[in-house]
Amino acid sequence: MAEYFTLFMGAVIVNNFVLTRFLGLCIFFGVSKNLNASIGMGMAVTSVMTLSSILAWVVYNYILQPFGLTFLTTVVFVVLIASFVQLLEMIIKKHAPALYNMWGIYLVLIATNCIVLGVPLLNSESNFGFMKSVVHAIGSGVGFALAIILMASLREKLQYADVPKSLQGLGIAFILAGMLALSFFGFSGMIAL
Amino acid sequence: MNTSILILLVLTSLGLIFGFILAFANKKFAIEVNPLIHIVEDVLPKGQCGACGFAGCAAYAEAVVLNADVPPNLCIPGKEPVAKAVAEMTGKQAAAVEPRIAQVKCAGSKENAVLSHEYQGVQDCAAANLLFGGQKTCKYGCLGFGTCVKNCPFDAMTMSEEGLPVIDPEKCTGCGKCETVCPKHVIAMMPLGSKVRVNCSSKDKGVTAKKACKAACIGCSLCMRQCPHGAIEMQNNLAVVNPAICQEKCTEALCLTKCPTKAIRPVILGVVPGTEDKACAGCQ
Amino acid sequence: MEHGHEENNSIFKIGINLTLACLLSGVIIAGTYAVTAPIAAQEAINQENKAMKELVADADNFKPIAEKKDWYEATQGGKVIAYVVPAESKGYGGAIKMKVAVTTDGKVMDYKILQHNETPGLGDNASKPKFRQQFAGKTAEQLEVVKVPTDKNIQAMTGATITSRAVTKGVKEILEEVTAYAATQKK
Amino acid sequence: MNAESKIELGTLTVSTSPHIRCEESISKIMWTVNAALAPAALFSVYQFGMGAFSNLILCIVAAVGAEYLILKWQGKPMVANDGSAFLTGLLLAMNIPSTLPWYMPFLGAVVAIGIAKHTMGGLGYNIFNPALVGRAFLLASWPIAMTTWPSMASKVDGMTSATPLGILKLQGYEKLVQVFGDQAVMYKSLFFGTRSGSMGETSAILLLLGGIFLIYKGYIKWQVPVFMIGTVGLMTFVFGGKAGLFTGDPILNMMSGGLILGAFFMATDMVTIPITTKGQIIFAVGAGLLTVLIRLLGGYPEGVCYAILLMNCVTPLIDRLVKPVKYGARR
Amino acid sequence: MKLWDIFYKGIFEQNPIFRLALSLCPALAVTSTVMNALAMGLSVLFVITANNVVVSIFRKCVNPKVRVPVYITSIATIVTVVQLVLQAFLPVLYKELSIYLALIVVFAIILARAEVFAAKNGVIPSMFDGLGMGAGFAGAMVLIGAIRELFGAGTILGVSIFGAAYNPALIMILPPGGFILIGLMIASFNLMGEYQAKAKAKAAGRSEA
Amino acid sequence: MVKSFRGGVHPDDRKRFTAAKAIETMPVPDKVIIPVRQHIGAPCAPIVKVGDLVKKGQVIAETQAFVASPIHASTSGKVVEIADYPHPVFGCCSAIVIESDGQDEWAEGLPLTRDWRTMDSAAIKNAIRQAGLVGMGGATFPTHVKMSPPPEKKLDTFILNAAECEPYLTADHRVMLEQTDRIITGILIAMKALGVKEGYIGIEDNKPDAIEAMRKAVDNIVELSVVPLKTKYPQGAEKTLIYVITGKEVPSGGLPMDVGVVVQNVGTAVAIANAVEKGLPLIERVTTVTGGCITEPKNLLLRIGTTFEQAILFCNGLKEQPAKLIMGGPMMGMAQSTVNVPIIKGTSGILVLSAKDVNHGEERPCIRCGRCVDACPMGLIPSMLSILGERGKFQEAKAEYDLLDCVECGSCVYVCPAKRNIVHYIKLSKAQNAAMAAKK
Ligand SMILES: Cc1cc2nc3c(=O)[nH]c(=O)nc-3n(C[C@H](O)[C@H](O)[C@H](O)COP(=O)(O)O)c2cc1C
Ligand SMILES: Cc1cc2nc3c(=O)[nH]c(=O)nc-3n(C[C@H](O)[C@H](O)[C@H](O)COP(=O)(O)O)c2cc1C
Ligand SMILES: Cc1cc2nc3c(=O)[nH]c(=O)nc-3n(C[C@H](O)[C@H](O)[C@H](O)COP(=O)(O)O)c2cc1C
Ligand SMILES: Cc1cc2nc3c(=O)[nH]c(=O)nc-3n(C[C@H](O)[C@H](O)[C@H](O)CO)c2cc1C
Ligand code: SF4
Ligand code: SF4
Ligand code: SF4
Ligand code: SF4
Ligand code: FES
Repeated sequence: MAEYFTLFMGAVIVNNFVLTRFLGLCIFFGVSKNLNASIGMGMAVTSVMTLSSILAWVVYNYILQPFGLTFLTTVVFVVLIASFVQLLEMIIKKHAPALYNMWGIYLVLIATNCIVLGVPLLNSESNFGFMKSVVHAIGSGVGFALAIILMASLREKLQYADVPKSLQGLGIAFILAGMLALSFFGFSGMIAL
Repeated sequence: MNTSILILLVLTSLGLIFGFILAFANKKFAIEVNPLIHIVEDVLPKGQCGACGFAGCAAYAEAVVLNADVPPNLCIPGKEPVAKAVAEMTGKQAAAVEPRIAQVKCAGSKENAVLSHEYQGVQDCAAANLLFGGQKTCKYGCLGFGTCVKNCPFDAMTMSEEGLPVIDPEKCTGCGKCETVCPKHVIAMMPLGSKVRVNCSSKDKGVTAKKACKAACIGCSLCMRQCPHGAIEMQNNLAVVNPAICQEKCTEALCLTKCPTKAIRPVILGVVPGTEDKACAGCQ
Repeated sequence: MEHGHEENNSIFKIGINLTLACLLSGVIIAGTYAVTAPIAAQEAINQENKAMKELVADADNFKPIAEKKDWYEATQGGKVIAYVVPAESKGYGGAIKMKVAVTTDGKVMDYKILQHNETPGLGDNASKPKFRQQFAGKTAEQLEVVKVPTDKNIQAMTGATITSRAVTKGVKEILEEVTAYAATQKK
Repeated sequence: MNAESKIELGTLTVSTSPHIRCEESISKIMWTVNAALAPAALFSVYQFGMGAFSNLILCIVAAVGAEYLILKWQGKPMVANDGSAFLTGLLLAMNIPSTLPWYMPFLGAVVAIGIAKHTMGGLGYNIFNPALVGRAFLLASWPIAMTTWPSMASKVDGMTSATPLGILKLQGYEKLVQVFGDQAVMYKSLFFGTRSGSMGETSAILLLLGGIFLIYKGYIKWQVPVFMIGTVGLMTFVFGGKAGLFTGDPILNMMSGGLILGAFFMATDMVTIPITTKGQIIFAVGAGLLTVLIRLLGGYPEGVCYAILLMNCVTPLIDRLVKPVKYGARR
Repeated sequence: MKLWDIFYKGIFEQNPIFRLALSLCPALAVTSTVMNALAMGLSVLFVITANNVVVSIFRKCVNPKVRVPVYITSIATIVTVVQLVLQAFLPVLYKELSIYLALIVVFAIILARAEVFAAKNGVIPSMFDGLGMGAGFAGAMVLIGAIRELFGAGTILGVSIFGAAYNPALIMILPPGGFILIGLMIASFNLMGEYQAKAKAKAAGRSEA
Repeated sequence: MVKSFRGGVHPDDRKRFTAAKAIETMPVPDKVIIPVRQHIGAPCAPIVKVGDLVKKGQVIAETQAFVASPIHASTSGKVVEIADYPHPVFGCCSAIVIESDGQDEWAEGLPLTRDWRTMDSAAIKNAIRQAGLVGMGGATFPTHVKMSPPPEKKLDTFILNAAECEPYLTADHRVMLEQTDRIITGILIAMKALGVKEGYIGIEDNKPDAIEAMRKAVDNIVELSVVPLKTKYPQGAEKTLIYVITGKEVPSGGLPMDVGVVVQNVGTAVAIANAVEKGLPLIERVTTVTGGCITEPKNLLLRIGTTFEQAILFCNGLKEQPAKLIMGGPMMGMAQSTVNVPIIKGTSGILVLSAKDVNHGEERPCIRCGRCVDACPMGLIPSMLSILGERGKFQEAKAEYDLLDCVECGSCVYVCPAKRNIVHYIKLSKAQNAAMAAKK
């Protein structure tokens, strides 16, 4: 249990994927302009990442590894995940429009995003077992959600600030991310994975 | 060799499975979104000025695609080319966009206008207007805090040294945003082809108006009598140009010569011969 | 892109489209793999051996030990002169993975850091000779980190005590394990 | 609209109500806080000598200079003399060891003002505490220099002198007490500041006096330092002991490190903390918890700086969720 | 001339990192040294160009409904080939780039170019588009890498520049430094653009007068 | 224990200039300028023509609208002009100018004598309307409207607002000392008309003599009691006053009657007594003329239509260069652009302040110090309101930060160290929201 907890907290704060490992930055910067969108995005990423990690784990452990095809991981995972997310999007759109409006619209954006592919890849690289893969995926998703929600609240606040013109938009967002990462240094050395 | 076959097997079955699932899902869960909307939106200038009467460019794109009654020429900043493109895409009849330009109807510069008090507070025209209609004695004129300038989506306005807004005719798209934000209604839209404009909004009687501002229209009606086409009439002590007539008939702009306070001005410098350079920027 | 090509959208057509793409991909990858796989495999072995050779310069052969995963015996003329074993420890930024070379009489020869997440320029100095050399010839008892210079113990790197401790701890643990194993082999 | 008046009025000013304002102003507040910090700053010069003095000067000059140049460049109203940049410089200087080479305090102050403050629009708009960003920047850039403190010659073992918290973290409580002689001596030297540490964080008593003066002036709220220091005391008492729960030394933890400086002067920087009192209490408790978390579990011996920065990140969310009770909401 | 324009726009005007803000992850993750940045940049340059070519060749036979999966398959195949080759011939570099090499697959810039450009244009223009975008990307990577390595370690490509006396500012090779540096670089790009526009307007204004 | 509320500010009350000065009656000026709009609601239209002779108390402007009060001539004489004149609230407004004939003759039948105890509620309200009463606390809301709640609202409490929390002003204070009985009569009449059995008189504790006088007067009236209030601005704002005295809070967007309360000002109470017992219309009021620039500050009984200039001259003019001329108190009053404005029914004070009294300072960005939040009696976040107003986010201000609950008391502006024009932003936001609503 403690092991899972460490893994989870590690992924959420100490080795936050966005702030220290640099995955998912495009959507992190793209969607964090608005708090509500960020919450939706956080949820979408977490759920997609968990589901695709499960899928990927099955494929990796029952097909790729037994047959010595680990070098195919990249191709297989990416096609698997992209198709799966597309399918998911279609289903949700048709059958749960409310859910779709909440976070389904972000699915298209993350179908081919590096955090969604990166976590299953890291799982298989580290040879995580099933539970560990799931916990790691959820932790990474929550970590992403935390970072993007904080970021969005900061950016919304800066809407009312006198940010110099040349920095407005992406520039100040990067600087904010830098300061967030600097603050998250406080957690470093706390939980060693 | 073995591995090669495995590779082929794995990848092909992957493609097979997902290819068919997606194809199937596509049929089953298909929802039509009209992609035309995005294409139309791409053509619009994205000033989000609302001149079309919709809440922004995206809203107009949606309306013009989905609603047969929405004409394709509502985007004023886009001018002719956009109207044509939208008409083409939506299969609607192309109709002309009437090109227009914003004009400032006030010459109450720092030098000309008399102040009734000193204003202190939020530097915004609407805010200043809340306190007895602003610090100028003339209650019809420009307040000079540049709310219109700040709101122009196309950067077509600047504040002059004299404290009056100046419109850059090159950049002004005629969207009318400035007209809607001006609390004094000092800005009005004019068809691009009309020759002259009245550079004053004061409805006060001549004496009062003159006392409040050196450059006011004093309602003497000299210009009206001067115009051979009857394009000018007097309303509430103020000369009013009928733009349609002015645009169509006027060639020499005789009215410009007679106004004792120079309250009548060309719409764009140089449009009428002899007006190229004499006017100061602040009055234009 | 092209809209309204109804005949294009039959389930079969769509499905086969992706399948064909994957098939093509498979052919290409298989081809490449056929060429590179042997080279890569050879390269990997070379790398491994080179790494171990760096640790135990005198050895002429490295032999995997059957009952221990990733353990190797370094032999010189058929005689076991050292063991090369993997070690792991928790450092400042996460796991530090190492290969450690141990003499048959339970002394450290050297180690190599394979993977780490320590701060560049600070924690990663642990892979620099200045710090590594302190380990040579030390026994388990001597592997103690102190902050004052001494030749008996391991002096911490400035500003990176955590990494220093982690590396030392990892080496120490595996050293004890190897010593125990070596003892069984001697009998 | 006629009638010439019989009274000579001149031009009257018209504005909205109210027509009178209190005497406070930004400069007055800022300079008062500077004054409240002055005793502790002077003590650090007495304590650490020329190094401390040059740090103070460097930080302040760099901070005010950067503020001046940036305002000038942007064509904003010139307010570099309002004391806020001075304060940032002063606080930064008090947060670093006195032994740094000259360019470090200088760069730290430039980063604090230039990046933490002015990229976001200057005074009032910055999200992160500039002085702490400056310190965190220095710590991340030159961790060794930033964690090497001048020794209080007689007290701590000669070479690389560690702060009390550093000793506590790496060598344990007993060792710490042993360094000072006995517990009473330790408390006393913590309280009066005869120990090693960053320049301004050593003397608890002077910082406390300054802080209380600010509370009295109404420039900071008592809730912030009290809740923050209280949380640290409570949590370290419960979890801080090696011998099990409820065996920690809260007094040591409350008086050491930058806690008092941070709680009175940095967790109270109104620009970067929630605006409502309730929000500020949440902020203070959160900062306290994070401080303890970092001190007990983290890689650093001290956590106040990061705890406050982390809470700065959460401030907009707190402000969004915690609002004052509106009149008419209860009946 | 036109091909040059297609190529050139990727360098400044539509720089993938500074202007389009696509593929930001590698811009931070593998730019702590010039070497890594360069290797990554070249890999991407290769993948994007190759993929543009492949996509433009097959653009007529791809069904729009599975457009994205097909393009991705293509990219993934190319990346796998790169991986296999690097693994066989440059194993050290392969390890340095670690997971980000695999992640090239999902770098938005590649798919975006496939969709926006290659799917609509012939082979040659597509190739130049890929080269331009790839060069813009690689250039940006190397620029970031150079600044970070220079200030964060005092070296360029491992060669000491400032000499031993330089005390490197570690933060530059740590995450916060990377973020802040890119933020400031974006701002300078904007400032440069602004000044250029202003200069242009001024020149235009003068010529009219 | 004196009662108080959360928030508020403590400006120096500056009542010492006039607190001890008995009310002086100013002679009727040669000419009075009586605007046809002196209340909130529908404007009146003149019913006299230029050249007409009018008597004191004669109705000269009237309207049929319910939310309105008739306007009476404040002296006898000739109507010489009906034209636009400066107005202290609206800037410019049609006004009836009467040249005094020096007789100051009452219109026919005035004053009369009536026993209010025999009148029913409707008759009382009618008398109040006839007399043109409006709230004299500054809001100038027609009193008869306020006293005619819809039947479903049950009223139980009457509160006399005698807080006079604005600095400088002492008119209510003097009235309480000099016309104690008239106030009590007014309260009792109002309570009878409203059918309420409980009455409170809330007085700030910086007026101990007034508390004393009022206590003595209500000694043997069981329904009434005097409540001393802590001296704190805005103690006299209706909503805070109701909270302090009854513990109830008027719901957002609601009126005092929603919690069963009616609040009236001291001056209004006296006017009610005069209107009902004697049939006297509201043609004069007590106004404090004060401020650092006034040579001899005074409490004056003035006719409606007297200009500020005349009143100031009666106080021996100015001794210093003025920066601001204000109608009302320094916290809520309106700055005037000319001294030629007339006194209207709601003019509780004329304030002439010098530059050093009005230390505005340069406006700076909000430093989020939270002083305004602590000062706001309505529990709002004024700093956000000002920022949203500044950035043109008017709808957000209304939807998320309760813009419309602001009573514009100015406490936030008073305490703000960044000298932000919070109330101005709030007024702007309210106006823009209203304009947007009107458009829809
Ligand atoms: C940016 C940064 C990176 C750090 N990286 C490491 C590291 O890699 N390894 C480590 O042991 N400590 C690291 N530290 C921790 C500090 O240097 C810590 O104070 C030190 O390990 C303990 O202090 P000492 O070695 O001076 O006794 C880092 C600190 C910072 C600010
Ligand atoms: C449109 C409007 C309608 C009102 N209606 C009533 C009412 O029906 N009953 C009442 O007691 N007060 C009524 N009032 C008066 C208010 O309760 C209050 O006395 C007035 O707005 C001035 O209060 P203030 O000076 O505190 O702002 C009304 C006010 C306004 C503006
Ligand atoms: C901030 C504020 C302060 C006020 N202060 C007073 C005051 O001191 N005395 C007073 O009579 N009315 C004051 N008022 C007006 C009252 O809210 C209310 O309008 C009045 O007491 C109602 O009585 P009236 O209709 O007889 O004027 C104040 C209003 C506000 C919004
Ligand atoms: C009570 C108080 C505490 C302050 N604390 C800090 C601080 O910790 N760091 C800092 O850079 N500025 C501080 N300032 C100054 C000022 O608020 C700071 O420069 C702004 O954050 C810059 O926008 C403080 C000011 C006051 C009044
Ligand atoms: S034209 Fe209107 S909006 Fe523009 S400055 Fe003048 S008053 Fe303001
Ligand atoms: S000047 Fe007025 S009409 Fe012209 S573009 Fe600007 S806002 Fe639109
Ligand atoms: S003016 Fe409005 S926001 Fe300001 S304190 Fe008064 S009620 Fe609150
Ligand atoms: S009092 Fe002024 S500076 Fe302070 S929070 Fe309010 S608006 Fe901002
Ligand atoms: S999210 Fe775009 S490259 Fe990682």
